[in-house]
Amino acid sequence: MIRVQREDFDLGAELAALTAGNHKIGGLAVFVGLVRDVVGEQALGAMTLEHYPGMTEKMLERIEAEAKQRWPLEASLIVHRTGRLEPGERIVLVAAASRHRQAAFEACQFLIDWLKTKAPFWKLEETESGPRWVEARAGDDQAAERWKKRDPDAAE
Amino acid sequence: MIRVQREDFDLGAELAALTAGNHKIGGLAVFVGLVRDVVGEQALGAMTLEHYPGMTEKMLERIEAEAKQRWPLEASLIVHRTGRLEPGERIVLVAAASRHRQAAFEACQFLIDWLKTKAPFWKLEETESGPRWVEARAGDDQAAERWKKRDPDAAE
Amino acid sequence: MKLLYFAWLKTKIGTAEEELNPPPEVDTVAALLDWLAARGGGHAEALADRNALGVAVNQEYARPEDPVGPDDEVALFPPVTGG
Amino acid sequence: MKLLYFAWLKTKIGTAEEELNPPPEVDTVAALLDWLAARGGGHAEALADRNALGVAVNQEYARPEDPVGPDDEVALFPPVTGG
Repeated sequence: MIRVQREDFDLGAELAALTAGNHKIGGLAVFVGLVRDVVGEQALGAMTLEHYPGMTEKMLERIEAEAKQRWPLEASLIVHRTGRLEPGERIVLVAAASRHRQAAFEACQFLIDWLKTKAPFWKLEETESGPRWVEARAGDDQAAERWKKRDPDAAE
Repeated sequence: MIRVQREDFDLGAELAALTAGNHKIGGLAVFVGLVRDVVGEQALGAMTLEHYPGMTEKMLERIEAEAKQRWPLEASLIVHRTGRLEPGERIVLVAAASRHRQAAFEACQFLIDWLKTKAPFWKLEETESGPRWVEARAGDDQAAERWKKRDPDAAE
Repeated sequence: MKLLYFAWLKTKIGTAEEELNPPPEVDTVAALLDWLAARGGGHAEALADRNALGVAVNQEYARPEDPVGPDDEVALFPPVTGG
Repeated sequence: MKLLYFAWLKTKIGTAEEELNPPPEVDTVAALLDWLAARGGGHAEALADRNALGVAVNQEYARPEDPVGPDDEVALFPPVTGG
């Protein structure tokens, strides 16, 4: 399941709902991204997440479908927030549940790595020296690359 | 922080407490292990987790300390349950929070991999054909091996 | 043709969305970007560096050689930075 | 010396814990396992295959050549299976 929303999410409730009643699940891997109060050398007051409504949902669904094709998942979830977020607030939740932990971990990392390089979100940071659009990180491209080796054309 | 307990844990509350007030955290990686209703070809009614009180806590603390030494963690948590657990119940929670997601993911996997091969817990499964002590999985040894390469003598 | 601009492209061009009617020979993504840049002002500035530019046609990532037509929704944006 | 047995070792030996007094020459883990196995019965059966056996002395993993003494707590157990 995927969701794009302004409001915060209840982590415990989301994960309980994700695994409820499915006793085939042996492992649940989860990643939560949070707003940090420092970027580079500068204090961050807040950030605003812009996105492309319609295309965002389409891409997130495709990323999730791709994960389900690559790993034997029992359940998966992507929740991404938009709008203005302050340090300490949650930005994104990705989760993958499988019979065994290795598949859950790999799928979870795949979901966040691909989301970061494929889902149309943009971060505007409010720093001491004014607002600044975040630039793409080379590290994120590299993290996504490792999943590309298996299937060069998938979900693009 | 580490904890060994019979009772279930509140996942949302545990993770909220872990990251609360620390705005240096950019990524939180979490793993939850659950009781499956099938083992091999057999239906599982329940399992009982036995452990070595005293040594368990000592080993979990050492595994957590080792993770903190290897990765720049802002917070970490291991909660492991003991006693009788039924399918769908949570067995273990490990979590690692860092500035960036890669460190959080690696540390989280390290925590569960090492826990599985070093912490003195034993599972007794109640199957259709009677109670059976779980045997160690070669896959768990292999998973732990990959972390051993970096530092062959650590925490042993 | 419906054009959408995101992040700093929106700021430089001065609008999030506009309806434009390029001539019929503007039938690929590359030709559209050339035509937009030739309008000068904010468009030219926003399109100065096309290496990092992302393009989606009808909400699908598109390459320079991909076709575009009058009924399409075309979005221009910098590299994505979500998650 | 305090002996602790876990999982199926406990079942085979028939107790979770016992106080034993091995002779002074039983001063290593390996010598202790030999001495225990020589007691026969459940001890011999539980110690039949020592390859997979885990040993902790005073709650630290121990190897066959590690020393043991009268005041130690020694635990015997199969490979761990938590998590």
